[in-house]
Amino acid sequence: MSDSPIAGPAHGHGALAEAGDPHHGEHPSYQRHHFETVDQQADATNFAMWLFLLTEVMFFGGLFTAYLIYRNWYYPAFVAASHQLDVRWGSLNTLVLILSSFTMAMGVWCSETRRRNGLMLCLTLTFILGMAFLGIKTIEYHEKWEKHHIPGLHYSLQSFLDPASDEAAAKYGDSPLPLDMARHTELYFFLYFAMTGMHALHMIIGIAILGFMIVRARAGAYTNGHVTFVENFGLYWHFVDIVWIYLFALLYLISRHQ
Amino acid sequence: MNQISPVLWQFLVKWMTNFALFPPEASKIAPQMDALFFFMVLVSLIGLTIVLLLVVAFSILYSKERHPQAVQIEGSTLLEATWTIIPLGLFLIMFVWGALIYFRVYTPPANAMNIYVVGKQWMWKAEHPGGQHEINSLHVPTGQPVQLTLISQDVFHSFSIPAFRVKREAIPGRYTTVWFEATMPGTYHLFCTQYCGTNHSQMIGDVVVLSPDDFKKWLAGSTSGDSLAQNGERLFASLSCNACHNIRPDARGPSLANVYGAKLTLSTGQAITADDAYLRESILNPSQHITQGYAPIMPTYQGQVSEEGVIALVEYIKNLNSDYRIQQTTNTTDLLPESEGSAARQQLKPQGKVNP
Amino acid sequence: MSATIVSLPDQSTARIPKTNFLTKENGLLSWLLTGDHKRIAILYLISITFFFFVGGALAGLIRLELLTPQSDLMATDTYNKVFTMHGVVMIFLFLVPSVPATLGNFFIPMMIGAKDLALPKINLLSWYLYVAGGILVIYTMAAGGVDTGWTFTTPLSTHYINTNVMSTGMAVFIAGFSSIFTGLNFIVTLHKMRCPGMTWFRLPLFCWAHYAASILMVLGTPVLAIAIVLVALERTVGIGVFDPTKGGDPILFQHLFWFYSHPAVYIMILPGMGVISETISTFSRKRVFGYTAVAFSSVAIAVFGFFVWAHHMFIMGISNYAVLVFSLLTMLVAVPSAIKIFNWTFTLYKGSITFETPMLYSFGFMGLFTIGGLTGVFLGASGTDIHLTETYFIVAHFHFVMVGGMLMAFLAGIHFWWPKMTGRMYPEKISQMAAVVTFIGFNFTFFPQFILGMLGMPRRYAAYPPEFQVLNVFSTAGATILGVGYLLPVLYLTWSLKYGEIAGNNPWQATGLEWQTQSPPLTENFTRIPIMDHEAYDYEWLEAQQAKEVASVR
Amino acid sequence: MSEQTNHTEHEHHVTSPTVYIVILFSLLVGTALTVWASFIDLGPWNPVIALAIATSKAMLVVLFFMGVKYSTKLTKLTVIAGIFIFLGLISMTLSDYMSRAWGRW
Repeated sequence: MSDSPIAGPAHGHGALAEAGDPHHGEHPSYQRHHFETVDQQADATNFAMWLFLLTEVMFFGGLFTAYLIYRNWYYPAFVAASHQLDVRWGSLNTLVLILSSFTMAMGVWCSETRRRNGLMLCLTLTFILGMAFLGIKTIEYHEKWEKHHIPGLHYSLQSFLDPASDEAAAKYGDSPLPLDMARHTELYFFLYFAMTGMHALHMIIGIAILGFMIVRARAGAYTNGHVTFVENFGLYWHFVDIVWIYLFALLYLISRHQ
Repeated sequence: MNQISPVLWQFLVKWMTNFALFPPEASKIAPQMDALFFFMVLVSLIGLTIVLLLVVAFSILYSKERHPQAVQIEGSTLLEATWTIIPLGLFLIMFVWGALIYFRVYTPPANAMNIYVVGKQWMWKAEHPGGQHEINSLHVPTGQPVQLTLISQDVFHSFSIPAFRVKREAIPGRYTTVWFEATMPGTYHLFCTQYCGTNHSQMIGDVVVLSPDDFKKWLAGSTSGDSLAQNGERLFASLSCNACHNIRPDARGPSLANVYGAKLTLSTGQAITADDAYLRESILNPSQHITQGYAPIMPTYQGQVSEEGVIALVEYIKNLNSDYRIQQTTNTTDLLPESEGSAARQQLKPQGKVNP
Repeated sequence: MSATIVSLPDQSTARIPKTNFLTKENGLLSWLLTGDHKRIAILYLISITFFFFVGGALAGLIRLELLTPQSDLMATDTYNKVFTMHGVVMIFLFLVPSVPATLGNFFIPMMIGAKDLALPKINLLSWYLYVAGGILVIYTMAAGGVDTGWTFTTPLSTHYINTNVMSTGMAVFIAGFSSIFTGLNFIVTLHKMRCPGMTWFRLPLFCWAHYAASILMVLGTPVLAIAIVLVALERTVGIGVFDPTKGGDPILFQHLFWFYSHPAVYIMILPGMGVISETISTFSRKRVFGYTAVAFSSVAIAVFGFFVWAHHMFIMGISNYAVLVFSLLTMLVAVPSAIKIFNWTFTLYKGSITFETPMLYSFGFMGLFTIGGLTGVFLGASGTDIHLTETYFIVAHFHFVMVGGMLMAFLAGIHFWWPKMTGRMYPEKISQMAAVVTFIGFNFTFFPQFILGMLGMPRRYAAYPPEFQVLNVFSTAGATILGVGYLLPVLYLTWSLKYGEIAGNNPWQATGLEWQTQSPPLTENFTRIPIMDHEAYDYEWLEAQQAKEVASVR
Repeated sequence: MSEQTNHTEHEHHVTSPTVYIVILFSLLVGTALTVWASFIDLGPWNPVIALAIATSKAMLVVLFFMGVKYSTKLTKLTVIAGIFIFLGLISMTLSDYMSRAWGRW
């Protein structure tokens, strides 16, 4: 029974691999069997990573829609609640994350130009900056914990009903909010914890993968021409940085003027 | 088939007697919506028959026996254009016609009689301005536009009267309205059509349409004490709203006489009309609805007054056409305990008249 | 009915080819850790059939309960749990993955001349996520079910239900990712893995339909994921994003939920349309009429499909002007479906039509999907939607589109590609009878529900007023016929695995690349990567090909 | 800088570190700018400026750090499609919330 492959009049142009010989020499070891060329594999995985980032954009999109609507509905509550956040920590965190984006980009460059030590340095720097970011986040979360600003766990409105008693609010000279508006600060803090929590979760996943990459990089994995893993992780890391850029602008910087 | 089994016979009789294709047209909007519905059925039938005729005809004409060698045809942009433009045209006609009916149903006329409906897990409570309270039933007169202001106390419910072709979701936290004008006296189904938990299918009732004078007899027969507005007045006093909203020159709150329907400018400079929703919101979330020139000192009453209480207060404020009533209640209920307050009020009732 | 285009090799000498993807490696691990898209498709086929019959049994319970006006077969909250699980199982575990994960996984790489999907490991992960979601749903049913309805309407699902909403939410969350990874795989494969000569307009319409459905999967599903995460957070931490007493807005959940759930219905129907393009073309021996129009209408449905979601919320108190916008866009999204139906109809013109089972199912699809689509316009026009929404009219509408459209297309596809997948032919006569039984049973079941809907019978009612009983009895009677219609294929298809005739490479003499190789195919699909030098559905090329083959044999 | 990048990488653009440093610097300036801008009372313009600066920073990261500027047309199209649908979600949802007050209900 002839399994008749469609033999065009003359088959084979350029890199068409001879049939039935899986281990033809010129294919590098990391090329998967179902790809014709390494380029095709690199393009495909890069494109797949971008599509995955689109799902992340839509995932955070739902949160941003909710934030946008409630900020318009309860603007005074959002202003008062955002004064509870410390702009200094926020700006420092943005600085840390932009630096980590830079070191990650340099890491990708080192991997492309086959610099093993450079790659090791950049990945470790990114790892440290990522941990620094999470450290600052825990400090901020801890401060919310002390002030009972964790939504749902006996959330206290005290610092909004009577701002004088709260030094963060007093600094901005906030006028006391009536009860019904002060209630909605709990909504702000829920959105704050939901968005920064989801972002922190993505950071933790990123840092875990970074650790794995550092181990593999020490064994010289990404400096032999196969850079797709580092590149794709770089895309993911830069995406997480972009989410933070918007979070910082939307959550921390609502009308900081007196 | 000389003997049909009784079960089948009873089934056929039931089927023959109350066979109906669509509910009775018992409201003014019903025939208009049915007209659009049957236009759509007609268009769909035509479209379906065209497709079926073509498929059957081609299947017969070009079956393999009759037409063994297929003729390859690329396509024709003319045909593509026709079956893009024609469906689009028909659908746009349906869109415009549907939107007209939609706006007609959800924009209540000014002269409508307002009935408040509160949806609660698994019952409907209707409250007539005259104070009549109904559970799972609604009595309405014919020939008079009736506006329903719906709200839910817990989850989404949906107030649906198929005979009137009218349906509106009762949402917790916000008034939604719908209006109709009943035309045919009779008793019709009332359903809750948004899934609301265990007894969703028990949350049904009857809408009883009466002729105008029967309706008056029913109103008179079933009054249960105070009208909604009087209830509201009592609440207005007991919650000491009149401590700020009174006619004294140094009143801390704006006077509420004739406020319903008036154009207000808020402290944020925003201009709004004071409608039912605004009155409710300013009772529950006052700090966002402070009228210009007044301090934001009004406390929220969220949790202190039930939905029915808010409805009574809103009804009271809507009927407040002079400050006379507030002035009367101001000096009677400030300090007096509840019991004496009502005694004093009895004495006041004959002179002052709060129109139901 | 006698003429047929089936051409099988001489049964006395024909054998299933020795090496194929089924026999290449055996043992449980070779199946559970496979990267081969064909094996993953078979795994999906088995698990999807299982969940189809779980959902079908629940549907049977619902129809039995509705035989009588009172709720007497089961208590009302049990009925609520049954229809909720019917919704969740059927939508998330059957309709969304069925054609893409089985037929799409199996045939897209073969149709574009590739050895496998771009990301085989992600494909296997997608199946494991599907099974994890399925197990969680089974756990939910065992642990007492959930009675929020498949729409998780807040504040009901967040504050007024104490059945296991969390485990159902997690199940849907995980099954959502399975759908995302399938969609992601298809988009990357269709862009990057086409064989030389396979331009976009030489792709079979099956691939176009899956490309459009994949865009919806990738971009729509995450919004459902975040909506469910917010519901879960609100149930655990009790925070008021959707809770009106705390200042939240339950309508925001509706927006986020329906932003996914409307594109989801296009995710379900588009792959089915892809199957129909293939079957109608093969069994009328003709290129699909207006190929580019059908291809672009798939993409148009995908793009417009994103901006119509609020037509599920017309009576929920969204603003009247938003209703205008969404109603207009709903009318626009209905037009591409009309274009497709007319193009399929005119594909039959001057064809050479035969009526094997896939063609019967395709005719069933065209009839029922036309009715389903048109009744969708009834609901898109905001005026009539006031009366018809949340009644049995809606139930009839989406069953006509999903069961009449999608399921018919799935069965058409299963019968059409069964010879290629298993190397065996299904029994023709009994399957034609099953198709007719399904069509009759379907109409008997769901047509009365249109009338019930117009009469105003609400959805999800365990007990209903007595005057609706007659139509409900018809509907239940139809449901039994439908049940039989769906059981038959399982029986004779399993029977055919052992006793079916040997199908050979191209039993239908179809033009797709998947029909030019052996069946069941090799693990790497082709001995040599094909070169596409002809248009899609090019029957002249096929005849030339066959003539050359005959010449070479002699 | 190894010259002999084999033929599979020639068309793959390698962004030079100087570009990265310039982008890093402009991002830091952007951050400083947006923090400073938030301390000035610009009334309704505050959120607009904050979002404008954030978007420009995000554009820099996407174009240079993520290399979309040098990548294939397909990647550019994907990014635009994602943003289009994301903005579609936001604008259509807001179209409902914004226009609720127009009609009576």
